[in-house]
Amino acid sequence: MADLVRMQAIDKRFPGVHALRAVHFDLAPGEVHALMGENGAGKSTLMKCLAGVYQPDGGRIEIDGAEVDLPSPKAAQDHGIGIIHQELALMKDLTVAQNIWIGREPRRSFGRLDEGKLNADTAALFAGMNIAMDPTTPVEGLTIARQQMVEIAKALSFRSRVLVMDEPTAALNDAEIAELFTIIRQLRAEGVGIVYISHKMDEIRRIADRVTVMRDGAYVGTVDAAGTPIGKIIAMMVGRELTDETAEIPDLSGAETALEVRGIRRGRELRDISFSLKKGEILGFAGLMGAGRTELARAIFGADPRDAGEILVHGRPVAIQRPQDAVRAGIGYLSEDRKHFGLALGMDVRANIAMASLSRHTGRLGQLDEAALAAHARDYIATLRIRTPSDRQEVRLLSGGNQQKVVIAKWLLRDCDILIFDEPTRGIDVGAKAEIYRLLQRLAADGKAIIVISSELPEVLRLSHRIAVMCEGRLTGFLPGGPATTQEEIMHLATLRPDITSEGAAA
Amino acid sequence: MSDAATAPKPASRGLGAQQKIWAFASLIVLLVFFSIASPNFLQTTNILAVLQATAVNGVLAIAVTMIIITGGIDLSIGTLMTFTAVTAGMILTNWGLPLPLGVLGAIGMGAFCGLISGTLVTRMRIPPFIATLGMMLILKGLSLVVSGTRPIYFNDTPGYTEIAQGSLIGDIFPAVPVPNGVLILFLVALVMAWVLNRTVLGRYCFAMGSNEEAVRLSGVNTTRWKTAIYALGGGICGIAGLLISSRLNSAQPALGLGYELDAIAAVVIGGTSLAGGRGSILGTVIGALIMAVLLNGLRILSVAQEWQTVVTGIIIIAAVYLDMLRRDKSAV
Amino acid sequence: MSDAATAPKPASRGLGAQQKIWAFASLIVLLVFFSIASPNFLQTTNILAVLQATAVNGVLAIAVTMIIITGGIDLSIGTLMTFTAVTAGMILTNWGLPLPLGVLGAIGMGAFCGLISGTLVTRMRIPPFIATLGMMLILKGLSLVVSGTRPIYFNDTPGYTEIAQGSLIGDIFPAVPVPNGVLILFLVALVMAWVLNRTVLGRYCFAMGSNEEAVRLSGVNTTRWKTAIYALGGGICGIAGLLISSRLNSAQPALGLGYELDAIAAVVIGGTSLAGGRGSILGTVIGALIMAVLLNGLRILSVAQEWQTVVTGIIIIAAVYLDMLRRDKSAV
Amino acid sequence: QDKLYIPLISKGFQHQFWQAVKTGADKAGTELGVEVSFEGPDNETQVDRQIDMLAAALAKKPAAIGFAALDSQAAIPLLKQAQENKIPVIAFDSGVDSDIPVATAATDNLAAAALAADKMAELIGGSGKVALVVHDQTSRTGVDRRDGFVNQMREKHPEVEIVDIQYGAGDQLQSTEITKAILTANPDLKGIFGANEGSAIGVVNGVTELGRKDVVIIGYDSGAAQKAAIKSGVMAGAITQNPIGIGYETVKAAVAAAKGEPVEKVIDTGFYWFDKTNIDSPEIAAVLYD
Ligand SMILES: Nc1ncnc2c1ncn2[C@@H]1O[C@H](COP(=O)(O)OP(=O)(O)OP(=O)(O)O)[C@@H](O)[C@H]1O
Ligand SMILES: Nc1ncnc2c1ncn2[C@@H]1O[C@H](COP(=O)(O)OP(=O)(O)OP(=O)(O)O)[C@@H](O)[C@H]1O
Ligand SMILES: O[C@@H]1[C@H](O)[C@H](O)CO[C@H]1O
Ligand SMILES: [Mg+2]
Ligand SMILES: [Mg+2]
Repeated sequence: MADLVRMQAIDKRFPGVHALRAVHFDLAPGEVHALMGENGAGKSTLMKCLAGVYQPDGGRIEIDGAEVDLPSPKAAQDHGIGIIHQELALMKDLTVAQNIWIGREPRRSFGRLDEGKLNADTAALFAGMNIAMDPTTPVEGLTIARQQMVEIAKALSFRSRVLVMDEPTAALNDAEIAELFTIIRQLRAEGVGIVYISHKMDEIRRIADRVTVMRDGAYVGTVDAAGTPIGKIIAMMVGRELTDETAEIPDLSGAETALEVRGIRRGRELRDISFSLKKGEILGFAGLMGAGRTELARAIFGADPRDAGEILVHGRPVAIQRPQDAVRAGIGYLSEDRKHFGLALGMDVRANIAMASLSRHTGRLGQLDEAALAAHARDYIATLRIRTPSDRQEVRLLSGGNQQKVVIAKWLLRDCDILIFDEPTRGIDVGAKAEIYRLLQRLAADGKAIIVISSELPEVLRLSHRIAVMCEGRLTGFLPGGPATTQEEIMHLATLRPDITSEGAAA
Repeated sequence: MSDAATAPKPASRGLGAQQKIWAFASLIVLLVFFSIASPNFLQTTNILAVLQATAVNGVLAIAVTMIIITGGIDLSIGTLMTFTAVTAGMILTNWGLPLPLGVLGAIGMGAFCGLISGTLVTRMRIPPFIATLGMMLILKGLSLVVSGTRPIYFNDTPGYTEIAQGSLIGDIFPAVPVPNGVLILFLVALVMAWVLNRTVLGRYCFAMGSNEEAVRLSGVNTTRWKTAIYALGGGICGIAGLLISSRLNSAQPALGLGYELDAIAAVVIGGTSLAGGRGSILGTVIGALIMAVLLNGLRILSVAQEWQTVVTGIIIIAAVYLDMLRRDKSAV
Repeated sequence: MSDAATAPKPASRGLGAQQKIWAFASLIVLLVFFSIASPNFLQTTNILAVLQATAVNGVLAIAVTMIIITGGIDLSIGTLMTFTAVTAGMILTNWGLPLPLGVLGAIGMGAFCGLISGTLVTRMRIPPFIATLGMMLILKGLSLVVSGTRPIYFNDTPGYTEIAQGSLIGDIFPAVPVPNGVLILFLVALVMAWVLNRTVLGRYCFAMGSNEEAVRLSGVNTTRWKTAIYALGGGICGIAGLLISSRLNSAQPALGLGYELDAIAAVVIGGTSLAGGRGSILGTVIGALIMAVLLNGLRILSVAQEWQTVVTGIIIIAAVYLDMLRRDKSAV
Repeated sequence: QDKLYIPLISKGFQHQFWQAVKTGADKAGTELGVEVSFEGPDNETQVDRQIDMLAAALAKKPAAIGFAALDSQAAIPLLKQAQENKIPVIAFDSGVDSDIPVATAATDNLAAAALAADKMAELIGGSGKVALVVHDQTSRTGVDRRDGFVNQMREKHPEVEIVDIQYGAGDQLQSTEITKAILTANPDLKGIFGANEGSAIGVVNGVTELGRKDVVIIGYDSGAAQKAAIKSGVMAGAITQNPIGIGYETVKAAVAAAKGEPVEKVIDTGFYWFDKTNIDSPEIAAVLYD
């Protein structure tokens, strides 16, 4: 049987970057083919060539054995190729349903829209995916995770024969991932060919049939997913073996308190949250989507207003109204949405790394110490292995994972005492992830107080000295970090909704 | 139609609705204030004069509303209006052709020039501000060239002044001699509100204003649609050209510059965002009414002209500020 | 300073540099064309006249360049220029205070009005287009109010005309009597280029234009910085006000409207993006020169006024198109 | 409360010329005990804005109305409305092509510009190149002054060549740059006519900035700068209208018409040539403004 898709010797150059060097890739009907590689390996670029977004500089693309030309996304769609892009591409002012059917909305005569059918079709689509979402909600108000679900629904709605998923689960929690996998298996059974890109190694075992690995824009090899040890795949990706270390939990009984949060409240999103954080401690925040962890972080950081609540840094109350107050008090916040809240995409790597620290490199007349900024940028490019041609490259031209590293570098340079990392490894490859874990541990060892919000339970367990769990805007409990705690314990607290009796007692 | 009734409203309109109410509140405040301040304000003739004064700016503002919702701008609407008026003048007065051809010619020329602006913006990727700034100058010059720098009068086309000044409604109900110009404004508003909220074209306006790249990646030919939207805007400028020249019984070739800012101000007062992605025709009409009421009221109160300018500036800012106040602080 | 010499150029300028070269190419083409077309074009006096004609628009364009780089706009620059000129007139002529106070007063008033615009934009979250459109009207009215709708002459302050018309350079090198107005333009350009490329204020301009929320979440007081940028722009408008009133030996209260579009056109021709995040002062100066050369050349060739307008429109579009052509297709 | 109310809708507002008209109107208002208001669009292209102003003025139920039409035909429906409501209309500054106005107080711009042409020919010695800097390409006053000057030259002074006519919107700065360009292109130019105050000042500035002393400048209207230029000899002379008189006579006629008294159909407010020699004479000084 002919391959559904066959990409041969695909070449693609960008100014200053040879992103793809003679890459091969093929996809059979009814298989899930994982595409793996470090950040910047060229996975997204390869798939954009298949989706008609980029035109390859060399090589050929065959569909059902016939060579095709894909000059536009539309052309790719016409060949039955659908893609979920790594970066969300939604229209925030439109509703969920309007987003899903953009360009294909049900019409009546004179170009009139059939809004009723549009919403009904969407409701049906969501029902099939087991998602509870109102088709008429504006996308603007949705969290990233829910936006990701909309993207997935949109891709499914095409009923494509080839479905490319570029890190679809980066923003999803375990339950949602399980839901997605059910859908993928169903599609596979229907004969759809699925390209699956992810940095989560465990997912490969669970869903992939074959794995193709890329490194530095080149094809490394294709292996059978079931028969190949994960360690081997990782070695193919990074070109070396990685050793996995687990967290050692330091004794913090004598450490002084760095951050204390008392009674933070805002509407229904944050309900009376108090906790404290010691110097040298890594406090993990676990919870389901919508639990309010991001909201809490933003409220502490002064990015959003609070209804009530006190924040003490090193025992002294600080009035945090705006982010600059927080930063002045020594708190840094790395947002979960780097594109909107973390980066000035049109500026270069150096400027982005320096963004939070300019005041420290400014002379009497306001002139900047460029030499120092350049030196810092090059340091972090080296230590975090940011894949970029130079510190002058515009950040928007970096791969997603490398962009994330730039944001991390920004906060490392600022050198805050208290750091809040919201999904710090979202979109980051295994090698880099391990580096970031080590980095966080080193920072903690240096006496920084760290909060890590993560939707990946293994990550929370692996990193945290202590775990806080939230559910629906409440802090439902703390668990010790390390191997003693299980995922089930966390899930129990994460779903611990206030029961009728306690509500009644409070009243 | 049952589905229209059962279908939940699109979000873009949901938001728009609130904004409209706020602009509407500003309008009511102004109306009440002027009615109390001057007994002359609330006369039928004056109300009709205000409506008549709204017509041209209102139609222009509607033309640019759609374009602004796509995230663009059109600075050429004022001089394009003039150019279409001159076109009608050429067709009717200089060539002596019948009235309907003049009407079609003005609208067609407007659409054609809009098509050029649209092409500059989409295919040649010139930022809308610059493409239409250039068109503004080109059309200003061409109006003078074509007309020989002289007004063209429509004395030989007696029906021409009826376009804006006659009153079909008044013919039927003599008590409310609403001029046709006002009728046309409301018709254009109705049709365009329908286009914006119920048709594919309208949907793409909002979508492109929200995230054009995402729309393109969804396989929509954004180039073609956006060009069409500029052409449609141009066609509506043609209607404004007919209105103003009918009102003045002449195509005044030097007029037009500055009208674009008034129209854009009306659009923004009406709650449409210059960043694109949200807006409404009803809001725009209310915005245009606010500006006309304000100017008329200040004149009726005999406020000194230099102070009229100051007050207008303050009210424009205040109206938009009111709108901001009620918006969610975190909304961008 | 060694670090300035060794530091590689920031990317915003890296891109900017190329753009400048393109705008520069357009300028050269125009210069060559007019030199061939008219033997009178390339005389020292005419070159000085062109430079002199660039001064006011150039300074205004520099004022708004920074603001545009933050992603904003300032439509009030023209009438603010007038208001600062009137302020200088009040101080010097009506109150009879010494020249330096007039200069400081004009610049201070400019900065103060810019501060108000900035506050409207930042603290009151009014879109810059509307906030400064309102300010444009308010300042236009206030200029008339304050001056009593009459020009204020500087006959009692003999040094005043020297500000723009004298020639410090000519005093030293009589062969090149470059007027002070031109000197001031280049000084303002130099200082502002330094501010934009070498200081923290400039860095925040680009950063806020690129992603303001990200800058805010980096702990930067964006409200304060942005307000400061509008105030700085206003102060530079004050310099423009001094230049124009020195050249006319009077503050003309009715002038100013329309100057903002010329200035913005110069900025965009010079390669600064209205979307914010990229731009350069050198580009702006070249843009202003292009416009002055173009107008001067067309006038010397006695091109009919209406065609001058058409040609200006075409050149504005063409200059920006050239710039687009070389840009990466995928760039936004 | 019973004071008669008389609005004047003019062609402009910010120009000193119009401010002088306003001064005359206010003066008459005070003397005759009537309430006067004065309003006009920003520039002379805004025909429809003027119509809106006229509409608002009519809504105030005035006793009579003064009107300087930007385009006389465009205003006819509203003028008819005034007639129906028995509101007398006095045309000022330029006429209205209609018999509705009961009186017209205006300057004959064609004749005035022809006088400027005669003076120019005389001052340059009957032959040579001259140019015009005009304030507006389309407005009645701009067109009349241009045509009056050009036609008179053609008919009476064929030796004088008009090499260039450019338009500077009455903006001093623009007119300055235009003048410099004209002089650059025509180094042997003998004279320039500036067709209104702003244009004339621009011409003076341009000639001064180029350091030329040999160019004959003829201006139009007055104003402090123009008067100074004439006194210092930079400007040879200028035509002035009688703006204060126009304003005064308009209000006076309006009051009379409102009271049903007879008014003269045509009130010629005249125009005058003034130069160094007569600028301080009482007749001239009375029609000049600062
Ligand atoms: N438009 C572009 N211009 C310049 N360089 C680009 C462009 N797009 C991608 N690149 C570069 O090409 C390389 C491959 O990027 P790509 O996005 O394909 O990586 P990826 O494998 O998807 O990484 P990640 O896992 O981080 O998403 C990177 O070095 C990136 O910086
Ligand atoms: N089903 C939903 N529909 C609409 N809005 C929701 C929904 N779930 C959550 N939200 C919004 O998101 C807010 C907090 O969600 P958020 O996802 O930021 O929390 P989180 O715990 O940080 O989760 P995440 O894992 O996504 O970071 C909620 O208070 C609510 O406003
Ligand atoms: O003379 C005046 C003024 O100069 C004005 O600029 C135009 O109208 C004329 O009548
Ligand atoms: Mg990728
Ligand atoms: Mg979150």
